[in-house]
Amino acid sequence: METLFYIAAAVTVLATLRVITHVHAVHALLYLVVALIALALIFYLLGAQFAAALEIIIYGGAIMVLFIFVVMLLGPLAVEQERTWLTPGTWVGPGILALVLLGEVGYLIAVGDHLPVTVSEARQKGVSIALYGPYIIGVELASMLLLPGLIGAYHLGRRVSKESR
Amino acid sequence: MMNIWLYARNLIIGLWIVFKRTFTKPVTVQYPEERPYLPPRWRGRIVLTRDPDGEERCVACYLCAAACPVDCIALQATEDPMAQDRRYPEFFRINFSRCIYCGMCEEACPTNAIQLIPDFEQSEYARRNLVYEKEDLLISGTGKYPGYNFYRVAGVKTRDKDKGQGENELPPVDVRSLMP
Amino acid sequence: MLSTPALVLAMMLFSLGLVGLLSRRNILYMLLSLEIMLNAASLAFIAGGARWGQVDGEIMFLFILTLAAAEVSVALGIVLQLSYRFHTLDVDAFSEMKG
Amino acid sequence: MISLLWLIPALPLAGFLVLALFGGRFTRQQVAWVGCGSVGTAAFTTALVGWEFFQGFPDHESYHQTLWNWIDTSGLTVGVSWYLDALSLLMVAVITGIGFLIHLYSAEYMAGDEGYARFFAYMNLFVAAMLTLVLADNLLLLYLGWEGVGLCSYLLIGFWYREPEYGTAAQKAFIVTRIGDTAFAIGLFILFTQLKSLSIQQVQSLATEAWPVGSNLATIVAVLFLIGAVGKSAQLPLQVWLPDAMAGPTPVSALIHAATMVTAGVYLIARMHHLFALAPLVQEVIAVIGLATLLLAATSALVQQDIKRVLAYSTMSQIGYMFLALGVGAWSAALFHFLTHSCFKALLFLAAGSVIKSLHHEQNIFWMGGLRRHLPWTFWTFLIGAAAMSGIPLITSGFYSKDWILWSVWSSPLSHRWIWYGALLGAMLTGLYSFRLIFRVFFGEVRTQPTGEPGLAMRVPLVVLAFLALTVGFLEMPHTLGNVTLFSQYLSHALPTMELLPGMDESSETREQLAVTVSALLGIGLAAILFLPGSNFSRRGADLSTGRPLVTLLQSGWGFDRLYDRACVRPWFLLTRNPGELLDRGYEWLTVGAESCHRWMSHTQTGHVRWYAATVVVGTLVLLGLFAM
Amino acid sequence: MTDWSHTALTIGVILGGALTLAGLLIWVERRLLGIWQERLGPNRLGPGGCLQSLADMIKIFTKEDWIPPFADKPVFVIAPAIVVITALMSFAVIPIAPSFVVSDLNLGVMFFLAMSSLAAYSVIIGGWASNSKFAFLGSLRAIAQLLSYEVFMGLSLMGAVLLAGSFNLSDIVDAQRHQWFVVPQFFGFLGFFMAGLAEAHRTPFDMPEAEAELVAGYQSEYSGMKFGMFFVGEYLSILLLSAMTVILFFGGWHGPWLPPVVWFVLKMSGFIVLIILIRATWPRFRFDQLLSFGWKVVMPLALINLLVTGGVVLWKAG
Repeated sequence: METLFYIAAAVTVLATLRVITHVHAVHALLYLVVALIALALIFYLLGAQFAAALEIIIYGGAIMVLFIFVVMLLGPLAVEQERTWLTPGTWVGPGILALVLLGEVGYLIAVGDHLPVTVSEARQKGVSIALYGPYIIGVELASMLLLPGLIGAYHLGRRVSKESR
Repeated sequence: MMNIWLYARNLIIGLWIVFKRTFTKPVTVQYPEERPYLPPRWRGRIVLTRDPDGEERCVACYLCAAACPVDCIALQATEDPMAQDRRYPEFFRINFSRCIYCGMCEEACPTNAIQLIPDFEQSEYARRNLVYEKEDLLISGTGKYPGYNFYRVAGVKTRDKDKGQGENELPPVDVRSLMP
Repeated sequence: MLSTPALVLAMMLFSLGLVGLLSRRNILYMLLSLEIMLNAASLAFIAGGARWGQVDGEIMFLFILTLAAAEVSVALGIVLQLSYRFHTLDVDAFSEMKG
Repeated sequence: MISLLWLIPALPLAGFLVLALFGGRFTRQQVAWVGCGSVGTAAFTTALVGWEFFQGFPDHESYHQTLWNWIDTSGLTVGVSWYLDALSLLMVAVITGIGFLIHLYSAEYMAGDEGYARFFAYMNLFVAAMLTLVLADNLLLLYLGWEGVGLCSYLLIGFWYREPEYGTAAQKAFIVTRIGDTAFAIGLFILFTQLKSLSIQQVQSLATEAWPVGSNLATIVAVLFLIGAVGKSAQLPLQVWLPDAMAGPTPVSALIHAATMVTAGVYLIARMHHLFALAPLVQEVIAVIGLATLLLAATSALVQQDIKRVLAYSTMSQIGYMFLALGVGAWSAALFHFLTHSCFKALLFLAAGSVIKSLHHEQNIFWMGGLRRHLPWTFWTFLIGAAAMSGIPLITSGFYSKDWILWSVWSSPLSHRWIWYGALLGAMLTGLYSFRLIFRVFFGEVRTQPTGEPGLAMRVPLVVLAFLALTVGFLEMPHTLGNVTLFSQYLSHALPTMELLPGMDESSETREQLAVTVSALLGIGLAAILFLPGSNFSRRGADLSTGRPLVTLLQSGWGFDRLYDRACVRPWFLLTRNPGELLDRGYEWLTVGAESCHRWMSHTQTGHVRWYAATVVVGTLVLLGLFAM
Repeated sequence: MTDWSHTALTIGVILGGALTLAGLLIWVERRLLGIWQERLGPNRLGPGGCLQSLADMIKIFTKEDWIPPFADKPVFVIAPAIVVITALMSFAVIPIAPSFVVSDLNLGVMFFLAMSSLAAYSVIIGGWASNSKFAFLGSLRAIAQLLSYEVFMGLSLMGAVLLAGSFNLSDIVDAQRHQWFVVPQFFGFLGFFMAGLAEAHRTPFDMPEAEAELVAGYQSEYSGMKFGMFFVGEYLSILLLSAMTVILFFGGWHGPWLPPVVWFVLKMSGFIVLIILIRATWPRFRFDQLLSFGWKVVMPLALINLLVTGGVVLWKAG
């Protein structure tokens, strides 16, 4: 269990590193897919099997595919320009910010009380019951969120014709 | 909505029709083992024939090369220094990778030299092997017209006969005479 | 027993995403970094859920998934539109909203 | 059978949906079939449900049906659930039955109109909303129906929307009733925050337990509910919309503005009677409002020139009677008057519609006359309606219901004697204005040539309603006359019976009845003297309509429109159009401040997304830092 | 036999079986197509030509493995591997007979869906990495097709899941002991089968590899064993589709008299034959027709089916 977890965690972190440093969009995307699959494994290890499956199906299978689709539609990639943009200097500020963040959260986790962890069995049933019980408003809100997403994507995705511009 | 049902029905009917083909006999002929019947007038490979005397019939008139729609015939005429006035091809070359077996050359040939025979098995491993030279084309027989000899009936002078001595040929008219 | 390391991992992923978001100029990579951050958040939720033995973590993950789907569809539409109009993906070029 | 209850509101709703979605493709006949059929089926279902309900009636006083949970979050559960008891069954029966007759009538009345499908769609929606209102088990659903009928009323008043005037009338009705609705909603909020429940039964029992009689909260809630009811039922302060609402087609006036919707206020007060019982002060106010409205409307009705406006004012006046009865605690009497009133007022409106239709949409009674011979059906039915309204003794239903109310006013411990005198005066005025209408329209010389009697689809409802207007009264007859108590027994399972003052015996009841009879007959006789063509006074009666100040005042409904215009509308416009300098300066300062603030802040708006992201991050860091400390 | 060795044996049998069957399918398909076109099909090698696939394999192995110089090499190489790996992974949850399954996952259906959605990557990145316009167009089509058909594949599955009350494939099969789900879930079956055909890029949904207009689409730059992997992957996904259809809608291994495995294989072969028959008969959709058919016909159908099923299940539950 733990070994698996650490391997998956290492894969996730390395792949994510490659995502943010890669100059080639499709390669970065593929690295992200790898990271997602590793993350799904971690979900599985944490007892969230359903979440793991959804992570692959929706994130890996739909969202990332959409990304690749758009990257393809955008045409040839400006790899060289990307390389020039990626000077070491750009990393400094964000790096410091992230380190501070890391420190703060680490401190919080360190001082937080440690309770015995209960990794319970998969409870898809519990998830569903809670989802359509107390969280029903959340589900409604999510559907309300998806509808403008649909309309917005449809509207934005249309290519503006030369005449109407 | 009705259209969808119509499409679905037609698609399923299509499936059924194709499925019924499972029980029909295939039309395939298992060729090398099972020889197909070839009609005698089947037009296959091209050959050059000889006349009953054993001489080449071809007089290198180029009509076949001119008639060929795919330009697969190449030849060059020459004259036999021994037999005066008798023409024959110096080389005669048919590129069978281009030939379409249309038979135009056969129709164009005034001497019945070029003929299409029922042979069709011409497969080769290399494309260049499909270029047939005169040696490959010439056969020793007369083909479809066994008794025919061009020079016998042509009104030209050969070493065997003079003008007017051919079959069904009148003696030459004396143009200077006033008699009919 | 895994939830504390999982939280640490979530934190690292979040920081990585943050760094990516702030340092990349290509809007596509910024979106990717956003996805990483969302994933880190869902990992934190699920780790929390596992730790307390509650289903709320997974439910939050589902909501994040929905959010990500909606966000990505709209964001990618915007990316396409920007690319058609500006012929670049440089996020600093899209500064027409300057106050 | 009784489980078919849900069908009753569902059928008209389905009719509405069908007509709204596909009405454009239907032929007129199909539209009429759908429109009338849905309500007719609902009426039939009501009959079935009512039959089943009566089978086990005294043992099972009410029937609950929960269809599904409408809202279910932590702490608030509201179901789409129906509650059937004696009160709501009565309401449902009236709504579907009379609604069906009116639908049938409009199938012919509206035949020439271009918005035929739209009309029936709105009418069906109205019936559905009204049924929701009366069948609702909880206040939220009731409020949904309440707003639904308000919407339909708006849509139907402005049905001929091409006339700007009608649109204005619709807006007026909507806005004025909105005042009441808002108060009602606030009352709902208070109830919910205090009692944590919205179920009508539960709220009332909780309220009875939690609040002593006369407590402040109960009074406040009751007042708010009363304002809602007053707005819907066109009672005194908020009555101005009803006369203008006559802009709608006549069947609409019959159904919405006479028979059903305007009595929603009566229903609400009757339904929440436990609550009102906790606030005796408010009950007195109800009685006073009822009395004031009834007198005001009756006097206004005396001088109106438009046949429909006369009927509108008479409606207000009759609802005033109902409020009066509610105020003195005679719940059953109020609902009995509601029942009879729905019959005869719908009849009157439909007959008036028939007159209007045959006179090419002429509504001014001074252009009518002598129709008695040309429209015999209409005349006789109208006469029956008017007789029922004025309370001709013994043979009309109006007599029994009005007499009951007056007897209750006389004998109730909550009442005063002068209220009774006022009500008696009202009864006299009722006879006067009803028969003024009869004499003006059906007697004398013909002023506009009518086209003839209406067809069967319009005549049948008239006859049925006339029959009902005569006979419904026999459901309840006073002790002195037959002593039939079917209605009060029936309703006693839903509403408390009234206690009588001590010393009220049959002799005093007889005396009181005689007074009522005399006053009604007096009114009719006066009308005959004043308005019957050929009498000496009739010319003077005609003069009443010319511009004397009192007449003008009465014609404008005691000038409430002008009062509101002066008191509310104009000051508001004044305030908005000529804003005070001071106010302006205050706002200007605000804008200047905001602008400078904006100028300062806009430096941060670089247009660079990453800059924004970084800002967010820094903010998060600060917050986290605070949290960590 | 220990548990471990049982698992290993199962893995071996299923892996070997799947690969062999996939190879054999190449020959079966050609043979059947021949029969339906009134000819013979390959019949030279071995009895009835059944060794044809072996010959093909030898040919493919010995062919030059050529990577176009303009291609994105690492991605180009990975792409064909993904399709085979995901297809084989999916077989891990397929229960062929009671307890004859590699991993009886609780979320078998979800695992299958996850694998099938990952399989799309091979087509997408393969076409993209080829850096050629035909391959590129093929993969664009594949993405659009996948995004539309993946959705209702999941939706139509859920009807069966609802009826069985489990995501576990063995449970789903067991729930069909008395009645196959194809009866109550006919529209679910239709939707699933169509989506499966689209996922496997089979006629009439084989737009991404349309020979006529796209010269084999995403795989046009592939040759040698890499092409072979795409090929085998396609046949594996046919096998998978038939197996899943049998499990979800046709009662899996249940059947009278014969042993379960035989029933399973029989039913599966029926579907394989049906798929090939469809290829022999139906024309290819036009691409816009494909998308509008998916979104406007099948998607609402699947949603309504799911809604009705849910309603019925709730109604039965009381």
